[in-house]
Amino acid sequence: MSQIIEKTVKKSLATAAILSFTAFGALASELTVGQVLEPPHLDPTAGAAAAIDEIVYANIFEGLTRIDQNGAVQPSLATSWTISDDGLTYTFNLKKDVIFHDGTTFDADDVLFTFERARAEDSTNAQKGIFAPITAVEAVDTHTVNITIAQPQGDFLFNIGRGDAVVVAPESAETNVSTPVGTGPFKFVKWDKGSRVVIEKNAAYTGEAASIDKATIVFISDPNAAQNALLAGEVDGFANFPAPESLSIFEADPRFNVLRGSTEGETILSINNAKAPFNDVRVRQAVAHALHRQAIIDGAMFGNGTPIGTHFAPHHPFYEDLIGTYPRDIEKAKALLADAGYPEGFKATFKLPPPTYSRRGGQIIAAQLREIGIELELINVDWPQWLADGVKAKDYDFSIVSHVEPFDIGIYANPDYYFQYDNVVLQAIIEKLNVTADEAKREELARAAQKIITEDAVNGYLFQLAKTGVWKAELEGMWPNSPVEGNDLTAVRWK
Amino acid sequence: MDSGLFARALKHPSFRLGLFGSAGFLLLAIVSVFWTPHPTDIVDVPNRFGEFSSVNWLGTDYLGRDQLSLLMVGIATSLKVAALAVAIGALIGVPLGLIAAAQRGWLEAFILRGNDFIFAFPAIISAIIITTLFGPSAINAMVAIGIFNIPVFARVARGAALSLWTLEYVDAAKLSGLSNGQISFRHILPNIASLLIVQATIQLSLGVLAEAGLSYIGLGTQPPETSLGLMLKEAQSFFFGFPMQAIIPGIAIVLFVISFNLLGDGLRDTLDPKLTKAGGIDVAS
Amino acid sequence: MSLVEVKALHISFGEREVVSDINLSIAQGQRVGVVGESGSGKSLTALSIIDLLPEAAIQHGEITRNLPKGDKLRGKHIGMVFQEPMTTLNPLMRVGDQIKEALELHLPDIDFDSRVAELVAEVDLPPTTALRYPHELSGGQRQRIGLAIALAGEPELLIADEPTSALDMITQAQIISLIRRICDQRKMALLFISHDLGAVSALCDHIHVLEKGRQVEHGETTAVLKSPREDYTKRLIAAAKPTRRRLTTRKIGTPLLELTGISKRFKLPGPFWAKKQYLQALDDISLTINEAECVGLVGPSGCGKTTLSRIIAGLNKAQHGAIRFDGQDISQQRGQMPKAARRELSMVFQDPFGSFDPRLTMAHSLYEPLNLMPELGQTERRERVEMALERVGLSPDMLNRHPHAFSGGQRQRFAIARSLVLRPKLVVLDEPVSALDVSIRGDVLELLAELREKFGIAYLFVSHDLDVVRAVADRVLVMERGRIVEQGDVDAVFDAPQADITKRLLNARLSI
Amino acid sequence: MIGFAVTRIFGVAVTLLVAAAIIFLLLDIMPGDPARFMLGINATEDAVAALRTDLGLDKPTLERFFIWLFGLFQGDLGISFSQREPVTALMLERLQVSLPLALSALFLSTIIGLPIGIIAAQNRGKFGDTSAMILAQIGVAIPNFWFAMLLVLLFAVTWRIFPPGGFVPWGENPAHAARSLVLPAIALALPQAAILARIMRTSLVDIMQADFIRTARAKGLSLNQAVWRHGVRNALLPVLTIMGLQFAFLIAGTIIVENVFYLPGLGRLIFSAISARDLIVVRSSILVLVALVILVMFIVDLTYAWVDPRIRQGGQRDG
Repeated sequence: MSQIIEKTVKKSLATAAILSFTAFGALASELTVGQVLEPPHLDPTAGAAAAIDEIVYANIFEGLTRIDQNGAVQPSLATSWTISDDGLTYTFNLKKDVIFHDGTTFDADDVLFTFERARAEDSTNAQKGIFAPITAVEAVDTHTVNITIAQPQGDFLFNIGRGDAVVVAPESAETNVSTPVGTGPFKFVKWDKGSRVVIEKNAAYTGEAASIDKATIVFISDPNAAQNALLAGEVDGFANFPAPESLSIFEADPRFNVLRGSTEGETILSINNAKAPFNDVRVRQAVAHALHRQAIIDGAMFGNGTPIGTHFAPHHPFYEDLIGTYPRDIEKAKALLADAGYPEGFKATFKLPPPTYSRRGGQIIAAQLREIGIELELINVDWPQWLADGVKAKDYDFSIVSHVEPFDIGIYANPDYYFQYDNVVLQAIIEKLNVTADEAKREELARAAQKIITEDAVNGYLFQLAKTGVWKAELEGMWPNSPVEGNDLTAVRWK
Repeated sequence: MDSGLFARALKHPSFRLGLFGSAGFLLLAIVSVFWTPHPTDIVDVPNRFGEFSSVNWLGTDYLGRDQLSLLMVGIATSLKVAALAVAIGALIGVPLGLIAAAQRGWLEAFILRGNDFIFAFPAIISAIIITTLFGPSAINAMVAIGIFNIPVFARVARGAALSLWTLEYVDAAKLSGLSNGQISFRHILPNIASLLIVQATIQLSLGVLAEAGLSYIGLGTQPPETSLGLMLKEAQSFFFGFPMQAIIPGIAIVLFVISFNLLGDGLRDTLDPKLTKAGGIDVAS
Repeated sequence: MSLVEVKALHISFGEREVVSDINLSIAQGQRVGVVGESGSGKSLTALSIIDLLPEAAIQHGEITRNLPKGDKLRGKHIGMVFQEPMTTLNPLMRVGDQIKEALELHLPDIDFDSRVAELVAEVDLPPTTALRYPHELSGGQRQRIGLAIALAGEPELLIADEPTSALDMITQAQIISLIRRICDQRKMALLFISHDLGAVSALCDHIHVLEKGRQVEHGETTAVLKSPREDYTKRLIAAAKPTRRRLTTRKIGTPLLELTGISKRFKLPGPFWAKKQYLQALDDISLTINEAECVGLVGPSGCGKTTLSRIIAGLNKAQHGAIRFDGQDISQQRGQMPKAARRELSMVFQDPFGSFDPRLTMAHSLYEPLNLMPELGQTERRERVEMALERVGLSPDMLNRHPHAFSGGQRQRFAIARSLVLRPKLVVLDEPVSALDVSIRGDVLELLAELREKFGIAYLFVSHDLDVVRAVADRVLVMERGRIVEQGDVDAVFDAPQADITKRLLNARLSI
Repeated sequence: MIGFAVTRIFGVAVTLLVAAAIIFLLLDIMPGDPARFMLGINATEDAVAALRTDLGLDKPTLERFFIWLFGLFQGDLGISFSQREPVTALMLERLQVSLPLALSALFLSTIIGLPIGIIAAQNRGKFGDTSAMILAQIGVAIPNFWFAMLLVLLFAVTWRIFPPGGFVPWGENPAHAARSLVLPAIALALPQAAILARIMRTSLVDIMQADFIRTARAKGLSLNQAVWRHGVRNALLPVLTIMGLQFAFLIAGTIIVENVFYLPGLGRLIFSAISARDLIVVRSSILVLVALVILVMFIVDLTYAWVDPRIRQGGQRDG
């Protein structure tokens, strides 16, 4: 195995040496980035697709706050802010002399417009929940804005730093779908549908300027094509390389640099808690005992991913390590199943959305659950189908989904969510968590919530989705992690 | 097929080669239903990408499953999809062709227009439509390919039947009071059967290719089932590290298709060339 | 000195020798005929002379051509006309251009267009023909174009390989006289190949008789015809002569079949919005066939005789008119012919090879008509079939074999037997002997006459061959362009023809 | 000829109308909701409802069908659900890739396949024929995506002669655009060329037995002259029918090959639209593909009639 890789590498090295001058060097201030999915449009305030944020967030659009590499809230269009003592009113001081890419100036009116638009009855913002607590948005002067929320909220500043809350101008809001106009360090140049988006450095940017002049985001969905494009020198890197199985090749190749980081994606074996036999906690626990996380991570993701024991990102300070709760134990799992009245096991459906972690992981999990007598019928679905079956109709038994929202344990408090997990104790904890601003208190509550859902084995907790970037070795400044959906290119530069 | 044709075809070297190959693939497929060297539904991640060995003759895949066993099951799936697609095409297309030739008039015109209409929907487009409606699966790929086979068989059957309807033994049968349906069944169908068999072998090999193409773009066979096309698709991204993963199913597809093509070529060459032409046999190649 | 001299010619395909030891010579301006049945090797002999043998053929022997050296042999010195007028011309090219192509090869310095016009005129075609495509021409016209192409290089020798066999009588006669005239005018030698002794003797001074690849006999035409030495030649001559009429003792009875005002037209293809064009195949036909009567039906090709016979047999439907059979109205404007009538009426077809399903045994085919008589038991069925076989002189043990095991003559006997299984009152005979080799035609005609004598079956005998009709029919109907133009007692009509077409048909006969 | 063409055009129009109806109605029962997909897993029900109204999805099926149909006649196919842009513009953009790709593949396969078939037929049974036909046999049997991948490995990854994929619009850099299509066109064309070579050879071998070839040779033409002047044109007739059908295969092939070379073609538009349940785009794109196939068959029919006087005048082609 390693021999083959070595050979391939040697061969590629030889060609690289001959052709390197054509591949890079001359256009050092330009960058071509591969991206797996093409966004449907480019307005982050009107769609949930992560692909939109991956292009425009922090590059073209900015919000009042921004989330940095480590997931911390940083000033952005708001240079500073104060929170009233009751925790209900946020006063933001806006950055001065900022102009939108189309030349219009940025001021408090734009912030008002942005928030009113997102809160409106007919708003099509995918994260309307961010704006739901807001009761009023007022301009104090041209560069000061007050936002009032109904109850104190711990993660409000984080939330308004996300792509869904970026500031747009009334002049360009309607056309942002095709020609996004923001305040960021890059300007939109063009979008060749199906092929690529081109952005260039915004010379008028007042913050820390981008170091590359022009970036092209090329859409390559086929993992094999992605690999070829990198090897052929056609793209300079992938922030999220789609083929974990190929990473070892790129790691062995000195022309490339593999960045392994973490995302906010808790990858879980979701279980329909309201449906028999899964409404029995013993059945869910049996499932948990049957899972072999490392085999799934190795088999599906080729070792990329961190095992998790609960629905929480392991890099988060509030993370509670519960991996040991359900060690792999086939006998115990069988006993639990027998207790629950299924000594022979049962049959169930397993709906798998398109990502690799799901399709490959599904096969492995099916083999693991077969060991305790649960026969799974694998049904491959695409996302709309999954949303219709899972979220709308709750017509599924098992599924595998990576939940990429940061700090999203709150979904367990919603009995209508597709897990259909209904636990009043947890709901109370989450409610409290939502209105608590004190960090220590919040940590305590978050850890308690984690313990509850793990004890109840609501879902099978598998692993934290890794962010695996592959970049040319000459590049630096890329984000290794994805604390929010986005792909900030500001700091990327050629060495 | 009458034994005479078969015996004559056996003298054809490419037919013998094709027969040998297709019989081999068929055998592997049938055996796989009852027995494979290793089970294909286990996952043994630590043992993945195994080299050729005495335990796993063709090594193991990315989940540690035995490649030879997967190949056998894959051949069976590919063959099943292609064969059932041929069956769909033949069972609907041949009667349509026979009816068109027997009834002529508006019914024939209608069937011919219908044929042209289906031809306008390449299998991949039918597959896209069917998949969006019912989700991707080997069965839906089979139906899509089968739909495209309908006009192929209808055309061949009609073309050959038309030339037979001008023959005098058909008139004699009419004089004996046989209905058009009885004539089609007793006199026309047996006489075009060998032609249809030739067409079936050609469609079969095309079906294997079509299944591979559909599986490649995700409209065909879905894991945990496997087919030659799916194996090839899944192996693509391992190509740099483990080229054998892709080479084995690739070669299997090529040999599979060549075997059935040679079989069909040999039979066609042996058949009366005039009948062959009347059937417009190349329509589908 | 002869133009072409063939000495000890042998042609074989692999191990199989198909032409053995043929010798012939053609002198300047001489017209030589080669006669023989299918498979006698006559065409291969001709092809070897023009050097066009298939690649797989191995040729031994000597062919001396006393023709200018170095120049192109084919087209320039030897022209050739082939049998199938439907396929010998390139369907995608105007016929004038196909003539011109030959001119460009052999006479590059002349004015092609005017020469094409001259050649078209020489073969008696109107000048506009040159602009037409082959499919727009009739068989005879195409054969004339083929002749014009062969003549374009002004050859010294014309080889005509069965040029008239696929044509009707009248056209055949015209082509033969055209060839004769052109040969005379051009002082051109002719090698004429045919299975038809009549056609050969009408044209040639010298004939060679071939059988199964061997030369049986040759000599001056008149001498060979007058005093043939070999049995085979004698048989050929006998068969080519008009068949002797058999006397019948059967009384002709009351009307069995009556047709009144039968019309049928076919729609011609065309764009759907255009006015529909029709071909009137049958135009107001009325006729009667009596019990035990043999009625002949003759006419040039395309006159509608086949359509008429198929309507009578119930295979096609007429659009207008009435048919009464055995006192019953069986007009089929609505629905199928009643089964009762179908039992009384059967048909024998022209092609003995096409009239049996190659996949079924003879038994299967012979039992098939009994489908119309479901009331019969198994024994009765077998009796009927065996009796029918006996009547045509075949034995029941032949029933288990497939059609390919039998010769053309035997198959035609089977076909007749099949028509007798139902014990019909009327049998439609559609060219029952045309596809048979001349040597066995007599036997089949004899059989038909015998059956009529014994069982009083009425026949509608359709044929293009007036001599055959005269030999078997009591009464004759002459058709032209969908109408019956003349009818009456067969001798009266043929001895004193009234209609123009009857006269032309009679004149076109090529008897020896 | 004109009569022939008008009859066919009428047929084409009816076929297209039926195709439009079938495509629309079939896809209307497709499960999944574009609005829900666009808003994602955490969307609130009222946001989904608002978007549905916004997209016109709450109107009855037939009403939407007729809106779409009348739009078709005016060249206005509506606004994409997910991309919020006119569908017509979206498709025209994609056709810039798909159409040149399919056509150049058709062209390539013709200029490669036909001469090989002709030469093989002329040298029947000889070494050249046998080796050409063995190659053709393999060419027919190779899945085109697999072949495409091998091409990428050789010409893009190893030798870096052509890009491994991607596309630059024609307007920006025509040479670069053309270069991007070279490998995909070859990947599509070679298997088809193998098919064409086989058919051309069979057809010409048949035609070489025809009586009129013998007539032409008796006229004085050499075998080669007879083949080229009379044989090839006649042998092309059945090949023409196949080429028409091949276009359907090429369309199918472009959809597959677009994935290998990440080309912004119609096929990928369809897939991305399906995965967003952007039905209005899916329908229109499928209809355009079907219309292309029908159009090519129509052109083949016309060419057939142009070459063959029997059809030109008869108005009907049998079979």
